[in-house]
Amino acid sequence: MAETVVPAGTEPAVEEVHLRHHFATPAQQMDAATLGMWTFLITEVLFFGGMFASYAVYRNMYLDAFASTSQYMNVVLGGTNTAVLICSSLTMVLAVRAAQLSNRRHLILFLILTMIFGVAFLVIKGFEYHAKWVEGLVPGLHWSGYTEHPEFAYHAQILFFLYFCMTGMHALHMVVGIGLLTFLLVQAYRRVFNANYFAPVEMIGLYWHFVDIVWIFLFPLLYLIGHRR
Amino acid sequence: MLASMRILADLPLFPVAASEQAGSIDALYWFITAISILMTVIIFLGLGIFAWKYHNKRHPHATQIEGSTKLELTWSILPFLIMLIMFGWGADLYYKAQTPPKDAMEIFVTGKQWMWKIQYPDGTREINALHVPVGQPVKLTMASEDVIHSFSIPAFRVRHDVMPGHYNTLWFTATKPGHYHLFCTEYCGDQHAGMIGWVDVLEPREYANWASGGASQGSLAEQGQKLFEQNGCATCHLLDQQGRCPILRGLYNKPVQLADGRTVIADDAYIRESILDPNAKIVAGFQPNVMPNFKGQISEENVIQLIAYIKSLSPSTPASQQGSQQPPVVIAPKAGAAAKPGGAAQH
Amino acid sequence: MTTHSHIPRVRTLVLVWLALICATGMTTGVSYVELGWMNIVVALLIAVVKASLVAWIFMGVRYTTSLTKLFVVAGLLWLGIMILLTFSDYHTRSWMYQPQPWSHGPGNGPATK
Amino acid sequence: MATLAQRSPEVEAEEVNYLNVEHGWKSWLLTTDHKRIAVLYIISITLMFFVGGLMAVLFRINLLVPEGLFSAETYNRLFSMHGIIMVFFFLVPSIPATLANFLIPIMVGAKDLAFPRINLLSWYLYIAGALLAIYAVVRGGVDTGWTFYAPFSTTYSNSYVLAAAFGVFTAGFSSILTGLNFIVTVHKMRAPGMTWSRLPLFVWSNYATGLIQVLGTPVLAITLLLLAFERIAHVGIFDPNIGGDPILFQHLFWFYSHPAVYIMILPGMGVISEIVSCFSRKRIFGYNFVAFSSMAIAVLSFVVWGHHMFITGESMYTGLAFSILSFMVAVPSAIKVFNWTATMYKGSVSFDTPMLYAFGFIGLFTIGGLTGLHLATLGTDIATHGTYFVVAHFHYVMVGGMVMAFMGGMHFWWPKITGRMYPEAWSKFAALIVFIGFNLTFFPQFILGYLGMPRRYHAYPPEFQALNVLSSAGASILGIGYVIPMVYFIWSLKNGPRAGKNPWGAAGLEWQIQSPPTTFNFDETPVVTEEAYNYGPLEEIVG
Ligand code: HEA
Ligand code: HEA
Ligand code: HEC
Ligand code: CUA
Ligand SMILES: [Cu+2]
Repeated sequence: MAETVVPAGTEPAVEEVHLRHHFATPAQQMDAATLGMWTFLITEVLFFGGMFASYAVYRNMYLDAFASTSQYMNVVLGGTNTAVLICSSLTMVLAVRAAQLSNRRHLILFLILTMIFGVAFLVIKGFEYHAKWVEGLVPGLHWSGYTEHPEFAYHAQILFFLYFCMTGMHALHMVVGIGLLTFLLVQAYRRVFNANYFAPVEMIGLYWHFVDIVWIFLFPLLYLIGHRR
Repeated sequence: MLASMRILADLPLFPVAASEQAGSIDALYWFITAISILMTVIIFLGLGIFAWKYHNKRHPHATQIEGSTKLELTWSILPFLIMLIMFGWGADLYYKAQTPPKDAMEIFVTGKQWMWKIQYPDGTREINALHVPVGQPVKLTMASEDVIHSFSIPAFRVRHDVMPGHYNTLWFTATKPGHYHLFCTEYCGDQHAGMIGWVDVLEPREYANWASGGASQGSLAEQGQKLFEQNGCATCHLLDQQGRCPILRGLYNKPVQLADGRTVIADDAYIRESILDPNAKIVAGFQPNVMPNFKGQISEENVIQLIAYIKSLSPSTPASQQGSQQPPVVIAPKAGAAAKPGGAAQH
Repeated sequence: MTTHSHIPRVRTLVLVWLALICATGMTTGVSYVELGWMNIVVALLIAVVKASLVAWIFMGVRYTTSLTKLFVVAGLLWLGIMILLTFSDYHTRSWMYQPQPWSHGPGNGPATK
Repeated sequence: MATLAQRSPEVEAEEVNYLNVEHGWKSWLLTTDHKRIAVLYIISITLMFFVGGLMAVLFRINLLVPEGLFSAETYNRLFSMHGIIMVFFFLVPSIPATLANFLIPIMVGAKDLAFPRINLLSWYLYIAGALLAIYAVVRGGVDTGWTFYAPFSTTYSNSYVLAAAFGVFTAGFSSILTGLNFIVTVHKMRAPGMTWSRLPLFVWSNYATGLIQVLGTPVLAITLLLLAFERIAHVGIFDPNIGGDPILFQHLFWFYSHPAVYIMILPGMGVISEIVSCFSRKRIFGYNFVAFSSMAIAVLSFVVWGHHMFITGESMYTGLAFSILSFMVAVPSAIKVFNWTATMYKGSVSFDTPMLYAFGFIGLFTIGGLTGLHLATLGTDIATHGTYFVVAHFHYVMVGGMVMAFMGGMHFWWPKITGRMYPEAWSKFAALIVFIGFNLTFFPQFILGYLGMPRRYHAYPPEFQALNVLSSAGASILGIGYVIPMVYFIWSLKNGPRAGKNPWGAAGLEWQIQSPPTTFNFDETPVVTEEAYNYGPLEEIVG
């Protein structure tokens, strides 16, 4: 496959501006940033991992109660949100590509599109949360006792809590991500990025995709499994 | 000076061993300690000898040495083999600690901030005091009303956490009559240090005497029967003619078919759950939400009484085939004593 | 260390995007089919494929150094360790209490038969 | 040391270094120089150590009499805050955030850590966490023990659990960032020629520590978050009353906190490798094995956490697995102990203060580690869990091990950090006091523990008094042993003789630059051409 490769370091004048004093070369700086970002993502994997482990334990402990909770999940909204996030991932990676090609207009366009998708996701999530609130399915704050399946009243509470905890943490990451994108947008507007310097776009892109991956697991686990029963 | 000498002479350095467990755990403890001392001596000797012999006064010029794979392998594999012995030995004791003999007499313990409540099959109750006969395996079934506690008798070298929401068990066979400490060893709040008591190990005859003294309220099962009637369990579970509720006769220790297709054994934990969270496991052929939830209304102690009663509704099976179940529960106050002669005869 | 960054082709990216959307539809569709315990397996398998696609192409793991790949694998491995060992407790807890066909030792709970 | 004579104070007094290059509090609080951040950390963790130590002194006073001198409430808050402060605000950052922060860039031949601003951020997070913890103390403290076990911490405790938990949470992120920085620095910032097999063992061990920090700490963060939710809203996740499982909390907690005990020992092991080799004037015996054992510890540390839960009701089969895995993690520690000892063989040993601490470390860590085997053995853990035996075990490894290593490292690199020597006689005296005080404090606790005295008791049966008095007496000696170095270290800042580049005649990049170093450490990037610990040509290969 033909891969376009742009060697960094062809235009030294630009580089020096962004080379921090303690690095020898821009390549070293870029490598360090990439490795640092991936290391950070590993911590994120384990952070969410704690919740996934709790989820796995309780799901296995209370299978039926679990099945009952997924009947309250809105598969349409959840599915739409999955698609929205996947689209945002596409626009994000296109934004990175635009930055790599020094295409400022495309960069700005795709950043804005990514943010729009991100916001759309949050809005849809907001509607879902609202529906849960109305139905009294928010443990600890507004819990109406799970009257339709009183036999699961206790255990469903735990599982709904995990739902809110996991999607809430995910949403929080989205909010942070949108903040970071705003920062990128400003920088892009100021013509900071070009083919020689686009590390921030790439790093924040990694973060954004990671958040997408989390959702890719949340969607089937919370919405799909057992929702028919 | 003299006073401090006296204190030192009185210093207890090693706990009494008053149970069968204590002996075997001590043996392992000394084994590990001996290995530890040996290894410590080797390391210290090595350090000392090298420090002296190769002190820069005596040995001003160091010889540079790369290392030695053979040595490295020796001192990683050899210690590991020794540790494997510790593991195997320890695993054996651990397994035994978790498998009480079938003829163990059963006593019930409820931990609560900050006291231990003890219930005997004959209905006697005590707080922060446990009486057991010499030579008889005793199994404790333990529950907690609130937080995690841990039931510990150092002289017996037994200990197990008491988790809220579970039954935990431990067992021992006391070997030495005496008066021993009973501690809570899992931090449980302000008076954690006050959650202590005494274990009295009595000769079988004394124990029989002691046992015949108490129990004015009837046996555990009888107390359970009262509760069974007071809480309205009987209306459903014994008198119900419409088949809305399962009949509890002969339930204990039998497999139960659940509505979700699983089969469970109706042991203590299952019955406890059936009372405190009836919807957790629905018996096949019955409806959820019929049986009221008794959480918060029935204490762990009462649950123990109810279980004893439900047990007593089962015809006793021959001893060889019973699990932890034991006949005395069904019968009258002297039940606890009835089990003893057999136990004592072993010694 | 490599001193260049890989620029993916738009077509590749769009194809991956299409695959992801299709997979989302598929996993939703499959969830309406009764497969018993297989439902969760299928759902997770699809999720793993989707996540791998995102990581491999969008995040560019494919084009990175083997060190980065090692780190990614390590992160997942550790997640696996946590879930597996935790589960080993929950899964085997009942073994002591419910006598197994292969065990004749005295259980902590009642014996069968 | 002989090399002391080579220094030329008049010249060095004029030299610009990282300390005098800028002045004013702003130049410190906004610095991104890893060395200045290390100094900030030294000051802050020392403060926290004394706060935690003061609490230990207070509750040791309480334990002088069987009934206890304070109320149960006070006692419980004292030991909980002692554990929390000592673990999360002293020992976890102790060597990594101070010595390693200072030395790793220099040792690998770099100008700074990979992410200097993140390094500063990590200090601020630490301070924020510490302030939260102090706030909890000031408001009345927390009484859950450092382990925060549910459901006590979520439902029953009416102390300042949330403030303390968020403090730990915040400090956790500081620890993650430190670890992340180390990992990237070691991978990407090594000078030309500084191959992995030439890295000083101190770098190896801190790299391994970094892995644990990065892989483990996030789980602590989420666990504390779940705990906080449970406490605030009673959602039931750890509440047995509605089907939550308190044991799950323990799984999640120990998934971090067991590896964390190796965060609290690996950097110390690195320090000891440096010191032993320097004062034996000899390359370390079996470099590869020592380096590799750090990595083995880091990896295996993640699969043994269940040994804290043997008698909680954890499955017996899991207990078996965790037990054997615990023995496996002990093997790499054994390798290290043997190699340090073997390093002295045919060396040329001298007994400067750092070496005294190294001796203390090896001896006390061995004892602490071996008693860890009593605990890892299933049968004997039944008899020792929850007693002072455990307390003695972990103080032997944490105080006898890591704090000794920290002290040793501070003495070893003090000349590099400050450019001054500390007073030799006083420092040897203090080391001796620490050693005696330590053993007097904690050895009796092994005996107490097997006698059955439970930990976290504010009052105890009278027959335990004698041993407790011994232990309290030891603690006061130990306290003095820690105060003396404080005094002479501060004294030496102004009055200590100038140290020169390399007072110990040690090998290693950090000894080839001036003391204190300049802001960018090296005038030009060094090119490394030799192995670590090159104290002379190789003369012998054993075996
Ligand atoms: C720095 C911290 C540190 C370190 C390094 C260790 C090291 C070890 N620890 Fe420790 N531990 C703690 C800190 C630490 N621990 C803390 C804080 C607690 C209590 C937490 C709480 O509840 O509050 C605890 C509790 C604890 C328990 C739980 C006890 C209980 O609550 O019931 C166990 C059980 O297995 C254990 C085991 C071990 C083992 C096997 C090692 C091993 O890594 C040790 C390995 C070292 C050696 C073995 C010595 C050197 C080897 C040789 C000289 C070779 C020769 C050996 C042979 C031939 C056998 N520890
Ligand atoms: C990580 C490090 C660490 C360190 C360094 C220490 C240091 C010490 N610890 Fe700590 N300890 C823990 C970690 C640590 N501890 C943990 C994790 C627990 C478990 C908590 C729990 O159960 O939740 C514990 C519990 C614990 C207990 C058990 C409490 C109980 O269970 O009831 C005891 C009892 O003796 C104790 C004693 C000491 C002593 C005497 C020191 C000494 O080494 C301290 C020496 C320092 C000083 C003495 C301070 C310096 C001197 C001064 C400030 C001058 C004195 C000034 C005046 C008196 C005015 N500790
Ligand atoms: C209003 C009716 C009702 C009352 C009162 C009631 N139960 Fe039940 N109980 C049921 C029904 C219906 C079931 C079967 C459904 C289920 O498993 O929850 C049941 C099941 C049980 C089981 C499990 C039986 C089996 O075959 O596995 C036990 C044990 C039990 N109850 C004990 C009690 C006790 C003890 C009390 C009193 C404290 C009590 N019940 C009060 C209706 C009742
Ligand atoms: Cu109950 Cu401690
Ligand atoms: Cu551990």
